[in-house]
Amino acid sequence: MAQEEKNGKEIKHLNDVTVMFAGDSGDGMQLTGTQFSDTTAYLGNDLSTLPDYPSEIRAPLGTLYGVSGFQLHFGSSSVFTPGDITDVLVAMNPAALKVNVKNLKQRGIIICNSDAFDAKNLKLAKYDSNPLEDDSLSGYKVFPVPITSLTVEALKDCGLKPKDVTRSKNFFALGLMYWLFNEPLEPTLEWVRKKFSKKVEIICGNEKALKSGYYYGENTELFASRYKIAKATLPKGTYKSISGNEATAIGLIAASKLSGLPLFLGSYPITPATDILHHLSKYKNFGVKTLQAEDEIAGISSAIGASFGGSLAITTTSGPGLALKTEATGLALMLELPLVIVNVQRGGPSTGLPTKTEQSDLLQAMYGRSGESPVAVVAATSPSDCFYMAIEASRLALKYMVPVILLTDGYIANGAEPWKIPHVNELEKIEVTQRTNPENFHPYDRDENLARPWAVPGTPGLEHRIGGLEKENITGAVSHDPENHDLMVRIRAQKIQNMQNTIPELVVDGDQSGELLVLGWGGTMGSIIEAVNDARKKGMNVSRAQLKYINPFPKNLGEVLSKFDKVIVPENNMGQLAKILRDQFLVPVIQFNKMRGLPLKSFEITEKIAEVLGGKND
Amino acid sequence: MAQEEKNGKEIKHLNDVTVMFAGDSGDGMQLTGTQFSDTTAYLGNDLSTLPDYPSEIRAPLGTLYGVSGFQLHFGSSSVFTPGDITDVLVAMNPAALKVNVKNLKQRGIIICNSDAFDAKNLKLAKYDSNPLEDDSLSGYKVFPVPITSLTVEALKDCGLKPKDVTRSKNFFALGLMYWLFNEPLEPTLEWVRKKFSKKVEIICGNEKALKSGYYYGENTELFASRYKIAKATLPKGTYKSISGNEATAIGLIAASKLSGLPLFLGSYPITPATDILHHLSKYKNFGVKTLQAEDEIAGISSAIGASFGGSLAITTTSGPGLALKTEATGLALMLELPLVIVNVQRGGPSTGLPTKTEQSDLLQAMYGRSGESPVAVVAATSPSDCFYMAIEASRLALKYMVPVILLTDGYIANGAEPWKIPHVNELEKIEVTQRTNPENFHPYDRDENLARPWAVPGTPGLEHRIGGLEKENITGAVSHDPENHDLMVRIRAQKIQNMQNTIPELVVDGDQSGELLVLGWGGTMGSIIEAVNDARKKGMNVSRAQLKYINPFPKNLGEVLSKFDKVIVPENNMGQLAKILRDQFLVPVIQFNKMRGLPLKSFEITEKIAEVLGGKND
Amino acid sequence: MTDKIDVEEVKLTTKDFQSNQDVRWCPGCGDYSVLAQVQKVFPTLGIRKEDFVWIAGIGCSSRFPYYMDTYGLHGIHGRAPAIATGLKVARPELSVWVSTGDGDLMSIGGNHFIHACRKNIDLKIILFNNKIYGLTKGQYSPTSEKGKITKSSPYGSIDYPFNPTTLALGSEATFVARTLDRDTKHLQEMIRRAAEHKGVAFLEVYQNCVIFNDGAYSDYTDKETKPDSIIMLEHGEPLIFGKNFDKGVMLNGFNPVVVDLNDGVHSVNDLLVHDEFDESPVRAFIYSHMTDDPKMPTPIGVFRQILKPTYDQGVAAQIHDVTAKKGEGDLEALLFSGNTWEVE
Amino acid sequence: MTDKIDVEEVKLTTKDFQSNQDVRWCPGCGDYSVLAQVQKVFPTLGIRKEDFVWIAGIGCSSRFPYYMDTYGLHGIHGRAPAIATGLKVARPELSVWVSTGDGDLMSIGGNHFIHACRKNIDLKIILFNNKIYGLTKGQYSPTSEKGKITKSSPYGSIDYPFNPTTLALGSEATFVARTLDRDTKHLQEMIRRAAEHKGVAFLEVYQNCVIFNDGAYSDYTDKETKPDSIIMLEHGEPLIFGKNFDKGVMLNGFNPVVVDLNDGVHSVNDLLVHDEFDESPVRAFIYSHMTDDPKMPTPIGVFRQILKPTYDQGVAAQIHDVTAKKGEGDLEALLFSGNTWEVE
Ligand SMILES: Cc1ncc(C[n+]2csc(CCOP(=O)(O)OP(=O)(O)O)c2C)c(N)n1
Ligand SMILES: Cc1ncc(C[n+]2csc(CCOP(=O)(O)OP(=O)(O)O)c2C)c(N)n1
Ligand code: SF4
Ligand code: SF4
Ligand SMILES: [Mg+2]
Ligand SMILES: [Mg+2]
Repeated sequence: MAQEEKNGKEIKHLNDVTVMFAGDSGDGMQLTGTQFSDTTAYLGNDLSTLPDYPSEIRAPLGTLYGVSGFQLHFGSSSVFTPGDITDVLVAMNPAALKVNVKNLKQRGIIICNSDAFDAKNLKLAKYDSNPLEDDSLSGYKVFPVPITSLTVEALKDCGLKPKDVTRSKNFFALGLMYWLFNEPLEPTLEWVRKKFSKKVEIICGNEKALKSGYYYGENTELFASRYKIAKATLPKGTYKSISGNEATAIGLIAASKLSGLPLFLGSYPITPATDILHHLSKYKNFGVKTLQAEDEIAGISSAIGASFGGSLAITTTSGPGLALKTEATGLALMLELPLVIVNVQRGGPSTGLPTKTEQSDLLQAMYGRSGESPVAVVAATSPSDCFYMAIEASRLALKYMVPVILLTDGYIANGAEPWKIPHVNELEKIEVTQRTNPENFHPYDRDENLARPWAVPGTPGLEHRIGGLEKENITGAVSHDPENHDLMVRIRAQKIQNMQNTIPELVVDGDQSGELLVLGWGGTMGSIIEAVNDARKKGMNVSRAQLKYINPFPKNLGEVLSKFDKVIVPENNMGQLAKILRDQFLVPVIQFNKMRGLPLKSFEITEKIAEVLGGKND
Repeated sequence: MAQEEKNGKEIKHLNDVTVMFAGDSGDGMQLTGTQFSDTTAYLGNDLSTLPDYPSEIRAPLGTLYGVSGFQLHFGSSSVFTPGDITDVLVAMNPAALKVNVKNLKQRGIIICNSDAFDAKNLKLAKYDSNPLEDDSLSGYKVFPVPITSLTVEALKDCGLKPKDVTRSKNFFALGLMYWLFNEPLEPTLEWVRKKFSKKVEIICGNEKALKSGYYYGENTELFASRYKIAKATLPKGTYKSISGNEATAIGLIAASKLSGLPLFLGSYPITPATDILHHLSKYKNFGVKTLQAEDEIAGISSAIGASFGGSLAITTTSGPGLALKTEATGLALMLELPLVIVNVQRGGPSTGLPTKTEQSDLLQAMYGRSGESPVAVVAATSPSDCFYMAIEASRLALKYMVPVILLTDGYIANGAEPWKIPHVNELEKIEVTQRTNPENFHPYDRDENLARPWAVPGTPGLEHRIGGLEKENITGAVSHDPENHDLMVRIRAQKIQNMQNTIPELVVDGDQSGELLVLGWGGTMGSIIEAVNDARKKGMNVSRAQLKYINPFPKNLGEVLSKFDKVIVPENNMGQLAKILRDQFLVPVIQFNKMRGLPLKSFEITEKIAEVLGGKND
Repeated sequence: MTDKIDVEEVKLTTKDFQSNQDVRWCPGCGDYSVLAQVQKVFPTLGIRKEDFVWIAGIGCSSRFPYYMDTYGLHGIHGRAPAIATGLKVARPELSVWVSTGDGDLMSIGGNHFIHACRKNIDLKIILFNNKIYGLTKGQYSPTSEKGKITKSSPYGSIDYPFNPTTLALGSEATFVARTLDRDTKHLQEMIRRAAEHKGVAFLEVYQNCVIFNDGAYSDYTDKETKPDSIIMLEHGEPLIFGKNFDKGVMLNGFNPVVVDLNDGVHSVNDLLVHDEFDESPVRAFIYSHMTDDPKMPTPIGVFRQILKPTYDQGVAAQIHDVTAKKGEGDLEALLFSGNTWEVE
Repeated sequence: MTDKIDVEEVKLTTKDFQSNQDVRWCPGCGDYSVLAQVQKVFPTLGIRKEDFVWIAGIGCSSRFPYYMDTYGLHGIHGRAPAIATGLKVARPELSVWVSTGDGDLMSIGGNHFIHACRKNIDLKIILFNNKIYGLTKGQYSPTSEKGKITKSSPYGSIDYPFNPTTLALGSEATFVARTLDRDTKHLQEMIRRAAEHKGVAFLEVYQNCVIFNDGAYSDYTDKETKPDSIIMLEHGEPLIFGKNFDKGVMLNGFNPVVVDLNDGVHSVNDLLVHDEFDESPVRAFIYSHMTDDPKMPTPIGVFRQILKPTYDQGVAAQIHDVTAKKGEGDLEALLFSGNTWEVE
């Protein structure tokens, strides 16, 4: 931590910082957090974010369950998680303080809106006495700021309604944070001007609030030091900040363009997947057809209809919705039609924790259908990876004429990270042939991958019938023949297995063999990388790999597993991948499981690594 | 095979025989088979049956896909399967012959209705020439009988319409079979008289047809020998022939009586589970409420409502229906309410082979839900075992306040076997306490099994709310607390695991340790017993066990597995139990899998045993 | 409802129906009013507290059971009518209520809804129609007007909306009514009427979602516009409305038309007279379509109430009859029934 | 339907629509007639063979697609309208047909049905209503009469039935018609009318299941009873029926009543005159309820046909409009849109 001076204030240089903005659901914390992230990213830091909001829309003011938070981790080297513990907590009211102080590091900074610490709010937050006045926060650096009154004072000439004035207090807090971290106001001001171009009072209010916050930091004696985080050394290129759901949506559009097929989405809203529907419905000029269906079953059924019709057909959902789609998924696999099912996992079972994350649905995706019904299962590892895996899921579905389930999760779907944007010409085309030649056409004929031909209605001479009853191989006639059924069950399984020939092998980070491999899948990648990096810093020798292809697994997985004495499998569930690994490879993997609705904490994984390595933690 | 003489005809004594009755869907083959079984059972033979009919209701006459069959295996010692290959084939038309001759043993008997072997029917059956006239059947003993004309002749005075006359030809065939196997006509005649008590012509017709068939055997020179199968040495008691679906229905009624709870069934018709609904809807005077719901989701949802209301609540279905019930099953497990889900497995995936059997849904039952959602899974091993497992499923659901999935399959559901009827006082009572004391009541309180209290609406002072959102342990308040969620996920899993304390240990038949164990589950028991018995006869040393409890497994399963060098797991699927065994015990089990929509063939399992034992087959 | 009510025992107050949970709807949400009115009416119904049950699906409105100190079950999206059906059939003596939203009941739950209506299951279904998906943060619903701009329809929705009362009538519901969250007296009256109906009672509440669809019903609730926008249905009364009670609804063939009572041509005698108990559903169907017609006022009140045996009664009666005929089921006899034989 | 039809090309015959599969319904099943009439009408519609698609659920009637030599998809139980919706929205130029049963469409598929009607998706839905579950061997269905004795209701069913046309009207279907399997000419006419309707076309076929519900419609099809039991709706014609054309249907308020044309009191001028194109759905709703009324004849024919933009057109139009305004989507531009920054 280097130091320097600016305006008489000491400037400390930090490697990385985790900030939590917290307040009532109506306090605009998500917006504040997003603005801070954007500016930070713009400055060249790497970062990772985690919005965390209640399942109520506007929970009553001041309550503990009504607290909405936005966590942000940024730094000068690669950042992989939104941070295990926070360095700086911005708390707009007592409830926000109470809920989030648990996760603040010792000697961490608390900036709070002292105006909100009145008797009523303290009671709602179940504080017996005012924490700003008793010594319960003595382990932290506390900066009480009368944010509400300062904002009211600053905005008095903007002509805003009183309600809108107090609503602007989040911008005061944001301004103060910009000052604290030495960041410019301009990107946010520009955004405000564009967004509210027709509402001068709002522009005035936001600008004044932001600047007051900034100058408050500059001018008061409260803060002895400011912080600066050097630019990260990211690869050259054009970047933007992207959330997983947005990346999925854009990835699907890209797949549509790359394959030359029109995109059809049949979906029913469900947290945390709905944003994909929102995003896709904006892109009508890409020919995207979005159908908000009456339920999940209609969502997938309509996608099956569209797939029969020759579209790149998609359905998006989350756990309980995937459960409703199981019967129709079975139909799609029997019809051997391409279909992409995006499942944004959330805390289960049942309605569970709808706004929280969990790697809840791997087993459902693998096995949750009647009969022998293998489908391809792939997973994205980070917000921007959703873009690539959406393309990849589409490619596999189209090439093998099968349903593919893409698993993301609430954390990577809502979280954001800087993304080095690829150029279209860097993306691989998706080759698709729709059959037009009537000669020798058989609906369940097989190509070298065992895929059947895709002959879409409207094509002369290829009229044929498909359906959910068992089909005779090649001809596609309804068949109850015992041997044919046995054959078809095996063909459908083999088709999925054949994908091993086109999917990439698993890449191990670190030594290619040794004592310990940490093997994760999907959205835990960030936590695992940080944990492994940390363990290495502490002198432990540990390798790492992250699975993105689960059905089938990469070809070399068995070999990789055989090269390590021990394998830890950290999962945000009870050990679903572990089950599949044991089944397929008979290896006694070591499970690490947490079901807290939150990303795994790196330090806990590091501890586990140390434990397994026999306390080699120094 | 001993011999004796009667009426100048030689009588051969056989140990066991497999007969197949086959004809058009409208030929009454199911009835004929059932009558023959009943009489055979009545004579004291052990037996096992397998109806096999097309998924069309009345497929066009004479077609290959329209053939309806009824297979019956009976003998003087224990009979466990409907027979791998048939000894006697009764074929009412060329299609029936063509479809079933494949499965007839060399030198087996064919009795066929020669009247039906006309040009039209031969063409429909895709015969180029008449098999009764060419030498294609020279490997069999063929007895062509002009059944239609003989029936018409015999019935001319009964006053039946011509259509009804020819319809009676199945009774001619039945009579002939009675003669051939030395069985009395009386039981069938009695049944006819009771069933058609008000229709004298029909009684006349059936009686004449039956007797003519019998006397035809007696009087013609066609048959040189008759057969007799000695009584089986079954345990003393009162018996009846029972199918799996009937046994399930009666078992559920028994569970209702044994627990003192009213029975509620919410169901939607689906093959091959519908008969359970049919049976239960007959027993209104047992207070059984059956709701034919609008769909499977409403079926299970209504059962959840009834369970909340204090009933023993049931839903019944088959594969695609189970798929539709997954979301609501997750709700039931989150609500921690008792619920029995009976799934009669059929050939999948999707609509698949709706009238055929398969062990298709084990993985779906285990894992087919969103989130971490363990439920209990049990399976019945034979038609009569459905009775006991229906009681057992109810007992577990009520004791642990969880959903329990009972897996049967199309084969044991439709097949029948003699059942030694238990007396009510031999059945264990099911203890149930519904909470009435308001003191210290907490909806998610835990008893020693971790079950929560069942407090039903209408009980004063216990008003409370339950729901699908995660609940705080003990209090049941909605909770998004991370640690509580982790705890609850583990509690729900532990509750299922705790059942190990009350379920029976796995019993191994044969040596308790050794080179080879054949381990099956559910409805393959009969095939496996026959296979193992056969292997032993051939000098192989092999042990055998059949799982009825799959989640959780019996406590001693791990130990049992460790006692054998090799384990063969025969399944009527791609290896679903094998997956779970490998996952839980890391043992490299040897799979034996067939997906033909039919019960496994014992001889194939025997061959597998021999192969694994290194050709010790003598 | 219990057959015998011990009136002494039932002395309940609003407080008895308030659960210990904080109510978590947005400040200003119309749901608060429904909750308050239910809590006012319930103590007066002569039903034991423990005999009330609320069943819900998923949505803001479906959180209702948590706030009522009765038995309650917060189920899964759309399935509340099916869960409630099972409970009611199993326990016909309970008073079973469903709280649901326009997404929950009209979108994913449509099938269970129409079947509950068809079967005339004695449920009280309260639809909180805010014409939007609240809990999932603002997508259009099957009751949203065509062209609605929401997060999932940024260029305007293409769907035509359902009219919930029309669908209820198409499904043969025996009680169909509509009320407004803001008209607390009327809301109370409709809750009472629903409670008292024996059979499926469908009550649509026009409910304002302040966050995602604020003002959807302001025409019907604002003092200024209300008199000309709605018409209050009163049994036996002619259909009159307007600020000065000078407009009426008359039938032209089977089409309703608005007439001016001051035009010198039309008088009160020309007007349609409301009959809640009309056996024919056509009248109610006409009212229902007035809602969709911008030229007509929107009817509020009881569209129709007819009586026919309920499904749950039917099930119980059949069990009673069969038992009377066959005698109570004897398990031992059942086990040993049919074709049995002895093995010695 | 394709925009441009090259009439030269389209010279189709019945045979062109017969697939190579044996038809596997029971001998005598009413389904045969529907198949035959469809195969007669299809060649005459001016639509290319390859542009027809049949989508079905599960049931005897749902096996229909296998027997038509067009594109076809035999889906899962109840979901045909949803599958068809996706296909039609993706490919509005196709002529998309749904064959379905009373269990498939009215029971498990109820929700998709009412939503397809509501959205006015340009599908042709042919309901084979045999008032029974055929394929699962004879359970009562949602259209079976109350008290029906079947395998799942040995003491008589307790459910009240749906009237499919009522439900369709409650869901705002734009074309609602009914016909009889046995009246082949009328059946052909109705198939043609459904084909020609732009929007959701709901055609109920009274279909006889010879095995499990034989004679369900014999009153309507037997020469003797037919004239007094049904009334053929003809646009612009008064509602007359009876063996001697001596009975008519008159409106009393909004309730239909039967009058005797020979009673000296009533004449043809008193009768309701059919108007297929009446904008108001009330008329059709009245017809629909005549079905349920034992005193009234059962209407056969087109109850209603109105035109409003279809959903699939709407989707296409919106894409067209947005594209016209914004220009065709450019992936490269999309990727690089929003707040971007450079890392050097
Ligand atoms: C199976 C399933 N699908 C989707 C959802 C997501 N979801 C929850 S509530 C809701 C709709 C809410 O709208 P509405 O029923 O109108 O209730 P409101 O919130 O407006 O009161 C949706 C789509 C879910 N919880 N479960
Ligand atoms: C999910 C699911 N549930 C149930 C079934 C069983 N099933 C098949 S067809 C059918 C009903 C058939 O009745 P209907 O739709 O009236 O057709 P019909 O056979 O009478 O023409 C049922 C319940 C199924 N195939 N799938
Ligand atoms: S989002 Fe709307 S409906 Fe939901 S609680 Fe808030 S105001 Fe009420
Ligand atoms: S069962 Fe009935 S509906 Fe089905 S094919 Fe046979 S006659 Fe037709
Ligand atoms: Mg709503
Ligand atoms: Mg039917």
